[in-house]
Amino acid sequence: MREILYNAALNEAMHEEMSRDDKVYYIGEECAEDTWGTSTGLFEKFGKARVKNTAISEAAILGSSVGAAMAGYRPIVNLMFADFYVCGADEVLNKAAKWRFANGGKVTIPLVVRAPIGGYSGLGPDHSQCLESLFMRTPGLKIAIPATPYDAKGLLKSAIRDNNPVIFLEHKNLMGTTGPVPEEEYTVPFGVADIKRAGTDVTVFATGYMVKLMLDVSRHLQEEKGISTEIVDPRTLEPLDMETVIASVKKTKHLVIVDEDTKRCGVGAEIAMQVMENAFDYLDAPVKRVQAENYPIAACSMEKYILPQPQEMADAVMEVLGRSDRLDLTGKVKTASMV
Amino acid sequence: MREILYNAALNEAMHEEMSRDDKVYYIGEECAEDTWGTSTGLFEKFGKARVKNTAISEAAILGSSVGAAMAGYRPIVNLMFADFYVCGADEVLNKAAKWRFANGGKVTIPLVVRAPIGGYSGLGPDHSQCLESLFMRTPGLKIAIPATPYDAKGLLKSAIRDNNPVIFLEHKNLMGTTGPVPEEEYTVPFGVADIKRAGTDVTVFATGYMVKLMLDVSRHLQEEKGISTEIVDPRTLEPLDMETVIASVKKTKHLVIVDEDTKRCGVGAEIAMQVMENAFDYLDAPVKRVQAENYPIAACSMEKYILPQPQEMADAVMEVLGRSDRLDLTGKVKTASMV
Amino acid sequence: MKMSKDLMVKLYKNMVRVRALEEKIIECLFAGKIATFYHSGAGQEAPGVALGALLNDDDYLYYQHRSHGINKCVPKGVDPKLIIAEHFGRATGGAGGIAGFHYAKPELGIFGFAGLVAGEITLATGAAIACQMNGRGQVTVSCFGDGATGRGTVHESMLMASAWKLPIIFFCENNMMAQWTHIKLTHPRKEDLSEFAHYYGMPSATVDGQDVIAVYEAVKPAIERARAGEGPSFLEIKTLRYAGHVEGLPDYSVEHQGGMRTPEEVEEMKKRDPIALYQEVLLKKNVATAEEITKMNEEAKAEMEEAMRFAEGSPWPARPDFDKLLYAE
Amino acid sequence: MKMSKDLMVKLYKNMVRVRALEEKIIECLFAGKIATFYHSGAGQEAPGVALGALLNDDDYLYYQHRSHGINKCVPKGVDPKLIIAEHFGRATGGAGGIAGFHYAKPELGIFGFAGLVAGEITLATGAAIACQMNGRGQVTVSCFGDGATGRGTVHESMLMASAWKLPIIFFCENNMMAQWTHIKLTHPRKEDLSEFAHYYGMPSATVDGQDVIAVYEAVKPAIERARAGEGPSFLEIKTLRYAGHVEGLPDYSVEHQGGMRTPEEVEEMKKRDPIALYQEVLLKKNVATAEEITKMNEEAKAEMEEAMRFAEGSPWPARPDFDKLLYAE
Ligand SMILES: Cc1ncc(C[n+]2csc(CCOP(=O)(O)OP(=O)(O)O)c2C)c(N)n1
Ligand SMILES: Cc1ncc(C[n+]2csc(CCOP(=O)(O)OP(=O)(O)O)c2C)c(N)n1
Ligand SMILES: [Mg+2]
Ligand SMILES: [Mg+2]
Repeated sequence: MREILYNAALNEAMHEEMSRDDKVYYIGEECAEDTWGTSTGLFEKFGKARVKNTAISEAAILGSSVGAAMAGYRPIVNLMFADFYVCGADEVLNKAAKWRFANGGKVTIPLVVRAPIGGYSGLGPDHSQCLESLFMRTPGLKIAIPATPYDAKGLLKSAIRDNNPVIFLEHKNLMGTTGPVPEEEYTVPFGVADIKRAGTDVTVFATGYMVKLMLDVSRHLQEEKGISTEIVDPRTLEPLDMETVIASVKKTKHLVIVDEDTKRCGVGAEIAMQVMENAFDYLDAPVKRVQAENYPIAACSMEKYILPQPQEMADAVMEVLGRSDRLDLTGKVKTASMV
Repeated sequence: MREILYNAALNEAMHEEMSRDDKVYYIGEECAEDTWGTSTGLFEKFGKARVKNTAISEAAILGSSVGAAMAGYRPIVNLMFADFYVCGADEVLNKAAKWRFANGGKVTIPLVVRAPIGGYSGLGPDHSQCLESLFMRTPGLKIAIPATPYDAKGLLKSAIRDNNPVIFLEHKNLMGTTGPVPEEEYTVPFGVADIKRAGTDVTVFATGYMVKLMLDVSRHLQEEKGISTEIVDPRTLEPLDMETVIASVKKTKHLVIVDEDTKRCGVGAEIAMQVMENAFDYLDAPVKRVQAENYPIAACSMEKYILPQPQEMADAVMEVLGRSDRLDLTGKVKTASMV
Repeated sequence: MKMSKDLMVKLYKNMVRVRALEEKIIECLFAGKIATFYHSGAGQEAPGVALGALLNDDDYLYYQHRSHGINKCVPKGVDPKLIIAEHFGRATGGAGGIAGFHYAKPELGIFGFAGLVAGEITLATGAAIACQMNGRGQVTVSCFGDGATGRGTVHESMLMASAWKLPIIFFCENNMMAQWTHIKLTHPRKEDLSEFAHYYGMPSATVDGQDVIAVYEAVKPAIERARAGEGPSFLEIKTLRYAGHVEGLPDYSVEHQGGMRTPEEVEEMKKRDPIALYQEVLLKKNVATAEEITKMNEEAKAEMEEAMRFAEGSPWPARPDFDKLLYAE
Repeated sequence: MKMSKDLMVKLYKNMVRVRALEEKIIECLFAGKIATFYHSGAGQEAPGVALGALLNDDDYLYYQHRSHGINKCVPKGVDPKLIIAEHFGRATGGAGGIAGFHYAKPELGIFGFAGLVAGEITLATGAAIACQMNGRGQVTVSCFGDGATGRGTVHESMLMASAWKLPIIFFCENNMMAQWTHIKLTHPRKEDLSEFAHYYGMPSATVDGQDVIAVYEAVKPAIERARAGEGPSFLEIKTLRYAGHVEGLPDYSVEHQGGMRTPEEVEEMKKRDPIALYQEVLLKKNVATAEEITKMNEEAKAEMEEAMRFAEGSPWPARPDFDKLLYAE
């Protein structure tokens, strides 16, 4: 199969879906020239009626998209940075998420909010967040978080066709990664986890960029310590395929959760809780979580103290297995990093 | 000791602290005539320079308060409804919470955001939220959630004196409840949980209005089933007194978490996770959580399907203890409710 | 402007229908039949009624909390039964009883209102994007109060509408009060809120909102302009709120803030009652006789009595499939 | 307006210091010594320099991302060492190395800038509340770009400032570009952003931002007005951004959108370079000789070279006590 970049995969999905359905339009600040290279050719092909470059006004961008969605369109918002949702928080967290429910299901809101996430570039607290748990704590949103070019394209196509608001979390540090993507039409369904690596000793629930890092860490764990990890990538956090997670945990009896968003009230706690609720007796050890520490994301050289590091992932696996030896990853698995 | 209302306790704290320190001012929409009766006499006493009624502009109210705080004042914002924070989300979640950290600790932000929370009044999704976990997932905020008039006054005084942004979650359905409050000056320190009922069989971590409901439920559990619950009220969620929680769990071996905010990625998952991390081997059964279901808060008669009900609390206690009999609370413990 | 007799009669009927529905809702509220709350719009019947007469079914209308939109939605064609049943929290209500004080009727371009003031305005702007892209001459009307103009969403929406020449009318009912706060205390421009439109380069006008014909005449060209693709307009409708902010709570505005709004002023207001004023017009122009007016008044009351009975007789909603309410297929 | 020779020289020195610091930072960025990014403000030196000459230490100044505020902070007295060391991420930086591109200096009324455009404006409004309550004649200047005026926070802040007559100057540097988007595409009023102030009833002016004296003369009365308790003002400073939005990325604005900004236009702009224009003034008015000018230029470069060496020689920050950074005692 051909290999393409993650941002090119996103771009293909945009081209295909905008060609397929003329109710789809694309809106945002600089969406005609997206910083992450996902917009190539759209403005030229679809013109300004369907590629709408806006003023700096996130509330209007997000709110108008909810309104247009209720009126029959299928807007795709490009937020430039996921962090900027906060300037239209009411529009995302109340309008997009709740308006259908609050009106007795009488309206539908087919909306995609493309939100580039993630740290490891030293950009500091307002340009590095992941925000999974913020959106997860908000019923009414769907949440996709692709880890590979294949998932990026397939999930984005599904998101655009979905009749609900979808928060689409694309990782900035994955934009330049490549992977196999078929030439033929396909979609990736929501709510179906993908086992990114099969294994037997410990289940690792990992999302987005963490999947990539964890794959590297797992290789070392296997080669150097003979530990077989099973990496479960949920691909969407709502709907969430807990069945696959729980089946894996029942098999391995151990669970580590690796997620880049802030730890407190985060994805880790929620997944662990659901496992406790559904498979408590299968757990041979307490679940461990590797997530961003409970601080804002510091910039520059201090970011590394806050964001999950490969070494912590390896340590967590060893610890959950009750192993007292250590896998030293110094110099072996690198995160993208500017410093 | 004299007994006074929860809203009167808040009002006393405001009067005392505004008299004590002329850097304290009060700002918000209609804060001169607060709907919940907590502002009585302030406008008359302190005048419009220190009781600032504003236009409908939550971003300016919250943002200006952060700015004034950095410039040496100690603003108290009244949000009218906690839900309205969302119109100034950037100002709370990024500015108040992060600005100090992001600037290397060079500034301080002594700010209190008084945010009336809670459901059980049928007011629907935008006037009923609790939002504990939203603020908990945001490092940099402190969070108080008083359950009694005593705590309301003592915590508010501490909040006003704190040099950090404090989200002060006061429950609308507690405003009209009474309790003992000393005439003399006192404060309630942050980060010290209060055992609202001592017990031996099961620990119940409960917050805000849930403490009140759980006290009633516990009485019935004791009288009708001989079950002794220990109710731990954290009083502040950041700082969080996990020591008291864990000590209680080590004693009772069972934990139920009762919190009114939405379940997913919520307080329940976080507390359970921390207990798993610190006292896994003491748990005789999986932790149970009783929280709002993962939907917006429906209005009118449908609210009861979403918000935690006393019956569920009793059921959770019985279940965590492995009891197959049932305590039927029909007609025994009533929530405030309009329908 | 020449208006047909039919139209003039329709405007009257709708004004009294709106008032009768509101009175019925308040009666039920105080009788304990309605669980939530109500924001009376008495005195503000004219603006929405004029609007309703100018909008097509497929035009979009965003209403706000004041009078829970009945002054706009009833004239646009929403059945009062659906509104009152929602206030009763019944399954037959316009949101199936889950909302209690708002309701949607997508077939009529009506999508409910937000619990947060000025929350609908960006949504309305999006409806106007849809109108523009449809290219069928539809328009959107975004209604909000003077207080709502405090929020940044109004600025962002007007900027977007103006940059893209969206077919939208920003319809601001200025009753001078935001909850209990007089606009003089929060807004720099005491007189004309319509000046707000200046910067956005959109036409604007200040209209006497107690005169239903005046509102009709001001709205008409704005709508025509929008339908013709010439862009947005702003209308400031100066109007009067007789009641306090919300039924059941005192009207602090008359007590506080140095008499910003005195009880005498409120009594004075009532002399410019839009229904009474319009009755005079109808009589003077021989559009209707006193008897016909009385008859219309009574018909309106009877209709709302009937609507209330419908609501009372409607079933409480069963526990719905919340997942289906939350997510569409 | 009569200006002392000293003041005129100071303005020149600060303009060349600002430019030299920026050039040094960009040099270090491309040499890989700086980890984050930089938003060049070349061409926009004059506005902040004029401002700096009029503000006291205890006045508050909120800067924005453009030139990372060096055009305002250096003239207000911030040591360039602290700025460049922060960009190097070192412990000696103005945020101890944790920020990388912003810095605070509370003793000079400077509190950093926000990662989110127009995020500081509400904060600045709060600083103005503090100024007003202090009653000592302090003022606050809130700086932002033309693009920032798209956000609702600007509206909310100006409304509050106007209602309460806060001592604040809204200082809008209009370089016609927001990232890669020309203001013509998003703002209805092509010409004067200063009309934005009209609704708020605050005085406003449009000023030639390439002429440091003109800016000084426009800012002075606004500041005096604020100090005297007469309320806020709005200033639109028309200025020029030579570079693209951010160093390292192409300037899409010159490629896209129907030539909204052509390479020729950018070259044309440079003919109105504020430093070159001011040199002429200094020479013509005999304030400085060509030699003196050259000397000042070289001193500025030397100062920034020295500052860079200071930064390079500074230690990386140790892992701090993050809890202390997060919460004050
Ligand atoms: C964001 C937000 N802030 C505050 C409120 C509380 N509130 C409800 S209505 C209202 C006053 C609205 O005034 P205006 O827009 O003039 O409408 P009117 O009630 O006069 O019709 C306020 C402050 C709210 N619902 N949402
Ligand atoms: C809320 C928010 N939206 C978007 C951005 C991305 N962004 C950074 S600077 C900028 C352009 C700002 O334009 P302007 O205010 O005119 O300032 P200039 O760069 O021209 O000095 C944009 C869109 C951001 N940082 N924050
Ligand atoms: Mg009003
Ligand atoms: Mg600009």
